[in-house]
Amino acid sequence: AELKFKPGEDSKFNWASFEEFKKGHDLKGQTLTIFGPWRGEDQVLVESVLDYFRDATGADVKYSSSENYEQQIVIDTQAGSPPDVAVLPQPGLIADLASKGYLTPLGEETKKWLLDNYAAGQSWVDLSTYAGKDGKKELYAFPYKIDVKSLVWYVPENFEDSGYEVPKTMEELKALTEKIVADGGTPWCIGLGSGGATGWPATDWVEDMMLRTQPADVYDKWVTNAIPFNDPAVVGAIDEFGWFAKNDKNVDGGAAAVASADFRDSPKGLFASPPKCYLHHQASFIPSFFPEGTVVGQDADFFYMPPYASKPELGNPVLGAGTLAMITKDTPASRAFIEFLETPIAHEVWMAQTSFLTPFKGVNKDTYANGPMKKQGEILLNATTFRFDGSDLMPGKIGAGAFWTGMVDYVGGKSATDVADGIQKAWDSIK
Amino acid sequence: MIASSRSPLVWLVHISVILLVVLWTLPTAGLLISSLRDKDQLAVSGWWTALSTSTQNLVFRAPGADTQVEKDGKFVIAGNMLEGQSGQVSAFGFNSKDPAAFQPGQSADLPSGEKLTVQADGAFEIASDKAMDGARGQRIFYTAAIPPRFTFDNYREVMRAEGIGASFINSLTVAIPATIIPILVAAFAAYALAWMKFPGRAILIAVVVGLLVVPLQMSLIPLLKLYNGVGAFLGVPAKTYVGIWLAHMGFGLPLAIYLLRNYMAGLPREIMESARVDGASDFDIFIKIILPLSFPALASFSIFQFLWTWNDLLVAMVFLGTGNNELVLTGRLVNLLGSRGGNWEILTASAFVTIIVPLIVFFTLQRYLVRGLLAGSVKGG
Amino acid sequence: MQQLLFAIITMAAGVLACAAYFFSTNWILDRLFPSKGLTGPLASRNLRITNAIRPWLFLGPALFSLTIYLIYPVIASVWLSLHDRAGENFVGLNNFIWMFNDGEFRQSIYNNFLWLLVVPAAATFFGLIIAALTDRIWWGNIAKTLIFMPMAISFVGASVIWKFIYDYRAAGTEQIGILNAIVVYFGGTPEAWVTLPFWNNFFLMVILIWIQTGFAMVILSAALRGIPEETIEAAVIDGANGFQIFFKIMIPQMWGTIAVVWTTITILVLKVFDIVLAMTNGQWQSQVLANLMFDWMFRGGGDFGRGAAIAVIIMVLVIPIMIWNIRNATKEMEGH
Amino acid sequence: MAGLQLKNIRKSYGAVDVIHGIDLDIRQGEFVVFVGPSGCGKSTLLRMIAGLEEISGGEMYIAERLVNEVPPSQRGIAMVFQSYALYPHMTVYDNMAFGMRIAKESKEEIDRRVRAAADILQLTQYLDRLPKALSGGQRQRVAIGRAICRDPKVFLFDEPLSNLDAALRVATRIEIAKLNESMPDTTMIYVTHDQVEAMTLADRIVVLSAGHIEQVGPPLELYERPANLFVARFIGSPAMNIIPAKIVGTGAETTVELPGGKTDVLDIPTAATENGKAASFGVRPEDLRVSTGDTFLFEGTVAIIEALGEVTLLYIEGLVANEPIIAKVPGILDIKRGEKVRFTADKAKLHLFDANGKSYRA
Amino acid sequence: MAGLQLKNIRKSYGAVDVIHGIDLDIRQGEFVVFVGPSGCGKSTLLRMIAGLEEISGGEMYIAERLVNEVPPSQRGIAMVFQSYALYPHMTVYDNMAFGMRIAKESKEEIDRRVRAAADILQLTQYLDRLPKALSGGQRQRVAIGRAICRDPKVFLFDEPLSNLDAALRVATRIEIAKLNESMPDTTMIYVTHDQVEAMTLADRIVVLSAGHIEQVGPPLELYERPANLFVARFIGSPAMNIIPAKIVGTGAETTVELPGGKTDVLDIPTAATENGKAASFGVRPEDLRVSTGDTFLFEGTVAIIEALGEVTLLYIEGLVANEPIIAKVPGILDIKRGEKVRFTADKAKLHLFDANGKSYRA
Ligand SMILES: Nc1ncnc2c1ncn2[C@@H]1O[C@H](COP(=O)(O)OP(=O)(O)OP(=O)(O)O)[C@@H](O)[C@H]1O
Ligand SMILES: Nc1ncnc2c1ncn2[C@@H]1O[C@H](COP(=O)(O)OP(=O)(O)OP(=O)(O)O)[C@@H](O)[C@H]1O
Ligand SMILES: [Mg+2]
Ligand SMILES: [Mg+2]
Repeated sequence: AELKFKPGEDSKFNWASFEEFKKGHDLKGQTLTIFGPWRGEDQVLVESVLDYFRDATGADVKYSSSENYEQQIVIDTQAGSPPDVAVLPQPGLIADLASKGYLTPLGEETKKWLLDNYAAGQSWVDLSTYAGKDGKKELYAFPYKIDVKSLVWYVPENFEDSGYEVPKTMEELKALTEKIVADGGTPWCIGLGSGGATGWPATDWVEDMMLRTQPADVYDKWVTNAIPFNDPAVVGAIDEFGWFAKNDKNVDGGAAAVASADFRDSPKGLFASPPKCYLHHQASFIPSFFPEGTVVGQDADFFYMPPYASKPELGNPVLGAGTLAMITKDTPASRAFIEFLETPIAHEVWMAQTSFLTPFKGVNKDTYANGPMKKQGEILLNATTFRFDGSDLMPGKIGAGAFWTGMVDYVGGKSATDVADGIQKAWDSIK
Repeated sequence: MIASSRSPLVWLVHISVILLVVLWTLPTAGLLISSLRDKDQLAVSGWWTALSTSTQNLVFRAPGADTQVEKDGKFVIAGNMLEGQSGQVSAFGFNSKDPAAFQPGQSADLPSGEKLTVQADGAFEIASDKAMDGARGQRIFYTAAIPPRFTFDNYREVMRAEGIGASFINSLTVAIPATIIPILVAAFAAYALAWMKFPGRAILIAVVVGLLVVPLQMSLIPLLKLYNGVGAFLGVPAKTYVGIWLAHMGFGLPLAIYLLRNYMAGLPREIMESARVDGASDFDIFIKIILPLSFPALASFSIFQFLWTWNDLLVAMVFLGTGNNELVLTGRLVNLLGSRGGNWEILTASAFVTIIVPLIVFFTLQRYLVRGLLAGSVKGG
Repeated sequence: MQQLLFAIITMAAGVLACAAYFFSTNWILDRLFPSKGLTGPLASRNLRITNAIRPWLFLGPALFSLTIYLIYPVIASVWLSLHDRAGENFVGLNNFIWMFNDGEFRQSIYNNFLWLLVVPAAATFFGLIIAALTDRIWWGNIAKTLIFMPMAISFVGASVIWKFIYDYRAAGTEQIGILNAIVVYFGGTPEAWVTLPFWNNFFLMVILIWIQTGFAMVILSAALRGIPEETIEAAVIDGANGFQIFFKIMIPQMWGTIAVVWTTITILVLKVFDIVLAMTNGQWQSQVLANLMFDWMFRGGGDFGRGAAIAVIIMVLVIPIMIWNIRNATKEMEGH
Repeated sequence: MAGLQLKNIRKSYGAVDVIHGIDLDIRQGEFVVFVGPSGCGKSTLLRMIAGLEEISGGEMYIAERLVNEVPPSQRGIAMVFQSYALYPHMTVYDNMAFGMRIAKESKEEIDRRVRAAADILQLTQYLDRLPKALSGGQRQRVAIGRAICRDPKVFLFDEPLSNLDAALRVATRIEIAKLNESMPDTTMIYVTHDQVEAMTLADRIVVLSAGHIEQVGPPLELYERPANLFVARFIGSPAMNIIPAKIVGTGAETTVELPGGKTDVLDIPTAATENGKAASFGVRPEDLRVSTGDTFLFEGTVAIIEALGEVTLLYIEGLVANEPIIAKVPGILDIKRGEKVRFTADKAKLHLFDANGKSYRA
Repeated sequence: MAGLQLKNIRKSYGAVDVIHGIDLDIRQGEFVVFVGPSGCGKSTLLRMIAGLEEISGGEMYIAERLVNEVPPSQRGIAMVFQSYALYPHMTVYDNMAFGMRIAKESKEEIDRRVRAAADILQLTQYLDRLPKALSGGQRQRVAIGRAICRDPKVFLFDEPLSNLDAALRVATRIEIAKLNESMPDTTMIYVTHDQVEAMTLADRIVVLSAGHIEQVGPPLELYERPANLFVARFIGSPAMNIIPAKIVGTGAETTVELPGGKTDVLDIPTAATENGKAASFGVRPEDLRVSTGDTFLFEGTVAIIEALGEVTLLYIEGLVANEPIIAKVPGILDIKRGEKVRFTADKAKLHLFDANGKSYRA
């Protein structure tokens, strides 16, 4: 296929890395099957990156995705016909695959590369290290394509019209919330609805609050259940979220609407006339659900979900998520693909288009397609603490089950303690 | 049959059917209308409002300063907010707090000093004495009566998806044999279970009923393992069309056998006997008597089997694969949706694209649900 | 073009191979044990042999694929249900013990019973009514096609539709869900329908009823048309009105088919999970067994032991229906 | 008056015309029998009267009311179908009780009437059976029982006795006759192929042929004075012998010449204009007597002798090619095959038809 | 020899015994007619011969071969079903051709035979129709056509003519007789309710009653010498008059006393032991003659007169309560209702049965 950016043409790309990779790999006649979560627009984008791999190696790359990719990968690995490379957004699921022995360790070299080249390298290595079938901990995954979750979206002009300022601390954010209410407006749009996954946006809130009220190691203990889910620290974080979401005045539609409003629809309230809300907490991907023609940076903008001024020791924690590539069938081609991901060009090509953030320090930040992306990239790079989405780290039954359900129950009226107790009970049952 | 039918009851029937049809089509109508709407409208107004002129609060961003023209010493940015569409502006404003502050024709003083005038037909003019600056254009809030507006963009997008034609053929290649083969196999089995004598017949019928309940998901992993094993043994790919036909057959068989047996058991015994006396073997009877007389049952089951295989995604993904050469239509369409779902405009449009073939099948096969197929065959009862 | 050709060839080959099986085995059987034209003990012996073999020839492919595609997985499920999450270590009945202590499981059983009570009855009822009403009106086929449509809409489509029906917006704002729009129009306050515990079960059931009515309608239409016209004429002469004919003449004669439809939908209800998955994923106390099984099977790597244990329970639930069907079949076979 | 009027009734199935315009007046309480060859439209006509078949043309009145558009249930009829049309899912009892239950009769009344009908039809021991466990004749009896249990204005019977044995047939026929007598206001229309039934039951017989009426009249009239060749041949069994003849003398009596040259004189007046025309000379087998004397109608060779017990049938050849003349003579005769026999007959029982088949007896 | 042997054949449906052990030998080429009241098991027996009904007990041989387990298709039979059993989805032509197509006859042969059969049965113009567009009689003819198209060893007919009109019935009956003659090796078994059919067609008649054989014999024998009361009553229409009597004199001739005291002498020898026993005195309606003289069998009052044209039926009351004696006298008599009439009959035609119904005529 036609390469998106002609090699050598635009000097902001690191073409040298491409040429070097090209020299080192010849996979003509081989096939590489990749199974990933990207569909729709994302699929077009990932194909554009894969074109470079094809071009460099001559391999036949087959990318496929599925709506039920979780189910699909379980079936395929279990039945013995996995793809060569799988890309998944859920460390919990990866851990499970690793523990069943379906993954190939990436080896020390890759580990070293991550430590050296990724910002906050250790946390990425930790994220990608799992216990194998034999119980030995090894690096099994390669993080590629990151989303920043600690973002609050707003419409600058609406702020201007009302004279609001972007808050710098959590205290300010709360004050702003109250001020908007006092002005007769509704500060937040929150929607947890997501069909079968309803509830997950709330987990991001709770995780962000965890990172802003507790040290990172508490967070780590929390996601591994080293401290119980109903620990006061966790309950506190849930209630922090509750402060925003469980107050009818604070959210568009009142608290009752939170659970059923679709997360894809709820940001649209920012752009209504008159605005239905002024603030929306969501990850970096959300602009694809803004009304058509919305230009980020002009019609909408974001700010970093601020930390408490009262807890300066916690610094600027960043919550994120992302996809991790792993080898499910050990072939030269799959090895080569992981190596390909280590080249700057594999990141830059996607960066130069849309919705791609990377902690790779070796890329040229100027290849980010626009200001807002660059700004997000910087948030990522400036993070004093980076933590992966906790619910994705928890076992599937919790992180993609009890936690979601619990959050729905919570906004539905249950107390934080009850909810946390319930989730802990579920966690106990799968131990 | 019955000669006169001009009774109030007939009207009652018509009215009830209309009512039921309306009830049943209402959701689908919603889907259809939604698929013809602009994607942003979907989330903000009910689909039924799309049919009538509606009053909407809208925001328009005027072009930036670089489009200003100097006219009589004034700098003017002008244009039309409705962008060629029809509509009637009833109020406008520039502040999000008060989006309907002005009447059309009035001019409003913007905080930055410019004058904003909006006409009822959507024409606006921002005039300033001095040159304007800033790349960001002015937001204009307006309230307008907008007549129904539909677009085929969603369909265009769906139809333009790469490889959709190939997927269409793939789907047919899966669905047609996966409909015919199980029917053939099930019909033979149903005949045996309905009209042939052999030990264990009742048990087999019960087993068939019992197997109706086996959840598909349970079977996927053991079967795929088996496929991989057989594929490796024979040195062929594990995921083939034959494989998926057989899979669809396996999953569809219990219902097929169950439905067909029930129907065949109800055919008049004398006809079969008569054929037997005429020298026909079981095979002849099946082919020449049972099959033609079972057409209504065969047709109704084919409709369903076709539909399931056509709309199936899971089995196809598992047993056929997800590559470009094998991807079925449903798979192709699902891939159009973003990673996080939610492209409802695509969903709605693709729902209608996929529905067409099953509806054609339904319409063609419905003709075989004939009345009086057995009329004149036997007397008695 | 080439692909089309390939497709046509594969399709024809597949179908012909299947047909060839039946013709050839039958032909071989007749060749191996001829009885036509023969007399004496040899003929009777051959006859007995062919009579004993032929049913199995007819049933062969069906039994073969049922065994591979369904029976084998059933056995595998039972085996898995006695093992741990990776399917490796034997755990006895632990999975079942866990299950019965699990609140969510009990909730699912309860909900499933609600579903079993309502959906098959309602879908069969509507299917029957529609089949009967549309049977003799000139635009009946059009009406049926419209009512059949939900069946043909892919599942994703259906969930979008119903999302737009049950959608909830805060009171005072414009409702985009038609149900709430109607409620508001008549002066009520909008509700987040799918989040109302207990009642949300019914809102989900409506979706399945909406879909499955088409199934019931098609099958029952075929049965309806199989009723001997004369019996209806006789009832007309006997002075029966439309309702009496329907309830006393038609329904009893279709009873077998009604039972089949009802059984089929009942079993489908036991298996249904897509609706729940897409609409609520079992939240707000709307969990059902199949979705619970799906959850345990595949979410986050899956726990095959527990998933299979739930599947086993689903299969056990069908046993009463099996027994009932055996009885029906034996009863009706007395006539043959 | 609750009679039945048919005015130019027509019926076609698509392009096939089945009934070609029938005019018929049936008085209230009359017993009318439809006869005619298989496929001539008897069942169709009956079904039109019942309202089961749409009327393609013409008008039908029941009790002075135009019923073309009236549904069957409101015509006040009961019908026995040629193909029984029993309700397969109901027992014999329920089959018979159904109509009364619909009419909301009391339980006791239903029971009484069902048992009475079952008794008449010798069905009592089968009341609990389903139709599929009955023999053909038993099914037919249930169908009859179903009709006679009810109390309609008009009874329609379509070959109700065809599957019954002789004894039962006679018994049932008598029951139907009694029924008819006991309900003088009830009109009965009856289709049969059995001459005896037609003759014994009918007040009037309607002879149909290919969708139109050939003759309507009381049984004996039809038998004695058939209006045309068709009726002459149709009524009576074996059928009337028809011999092609030529009119050679006209007047108060007519002289005809039979094939072979023998002339006979019939006491039928004909106009002189008929002289020389071809005609058909008819005589019923049972009216033929073996003549030992010199006066005879014709003579022929006995080809076949069928001894039926009470009577003997003689098949006579030699007069009309390929169509033997049949004589039905009482008892068992000592006539042998191949013998030449002379026959004579009562003058009043001879028939003569013109070339179009119309009878010369006005 | 391709005959048919039935040895103690039994049939039961669950608890209901329908056939109670039938022994019957049918020679190859014989034409056997089964008669018997409705529901006596004729169809069942026929269906067992065809192999459609399992044999609950006993043995059946066709052409010396035990066929209990042989499927219908291999018994070499053709059958006309009482309920037609046409293939609803095939045209008349295809219905008739079906059997031959199965037997892989050549196209021309099939066409020839179908057309020949259609011709005989007057179905030619309906060959392209589906059964549902046929009249009852036409359907029945198709069913017959289907059987005669084929070339079986044994023909089974279950009331094949019951829906046909008299003329067609006679014609078809004659065709069947011809068929029988033209195929001297083919055995035919025929169920009918029509006495005439039974009498004219049968080489032997089998009279069945409630699942067993009452008498087997050539038609005239059955008519003239019924073995028992059942056969006596069953054969002949109207049925034989049975008058309860008492034997008052025995010897070479028997004297009986009728109700009312009149005694008659019959030329039937009885043993002296029979003296004083109750017996049944029988005489056929057609054997009764109106007596004008003093010698008469009995006298009674005319209750009903049925004039059927060729004959007249007199219903006589006064002798047996509630059961009129019927006399069938030729022609039309000038006897009126209520008149007292005396009857006489040929001595040789009188019958006498003992208390168990057995005939005294050996
Ligand atoms: N399935 C059945 N179960 C019980 N009894 C049955 C069944 N089928 C038939 N019978 C009974 O068996 C007896 C014989 O039936 P069959 O059909 O042989 O009579 P048939 O002599 O042919 O009478 P017909 O002249 O009325 O046709 C009847 O009394 C009938 O009620
Ligand atoms: N649906 C139809 N389409 C065309 N012709 C038909 C249809 N139904 C009946 N006929 C024809 O109409 C004619 C009259 O049929 P009908 O049943 O009234 O005859 P019938 O007098 O009752 O004969 P039978 O004594 O044999 O029962 C027949 O010739 C038949 O073939
Ligand atoms: Mg008829
Ligand atoms: Mg019978």
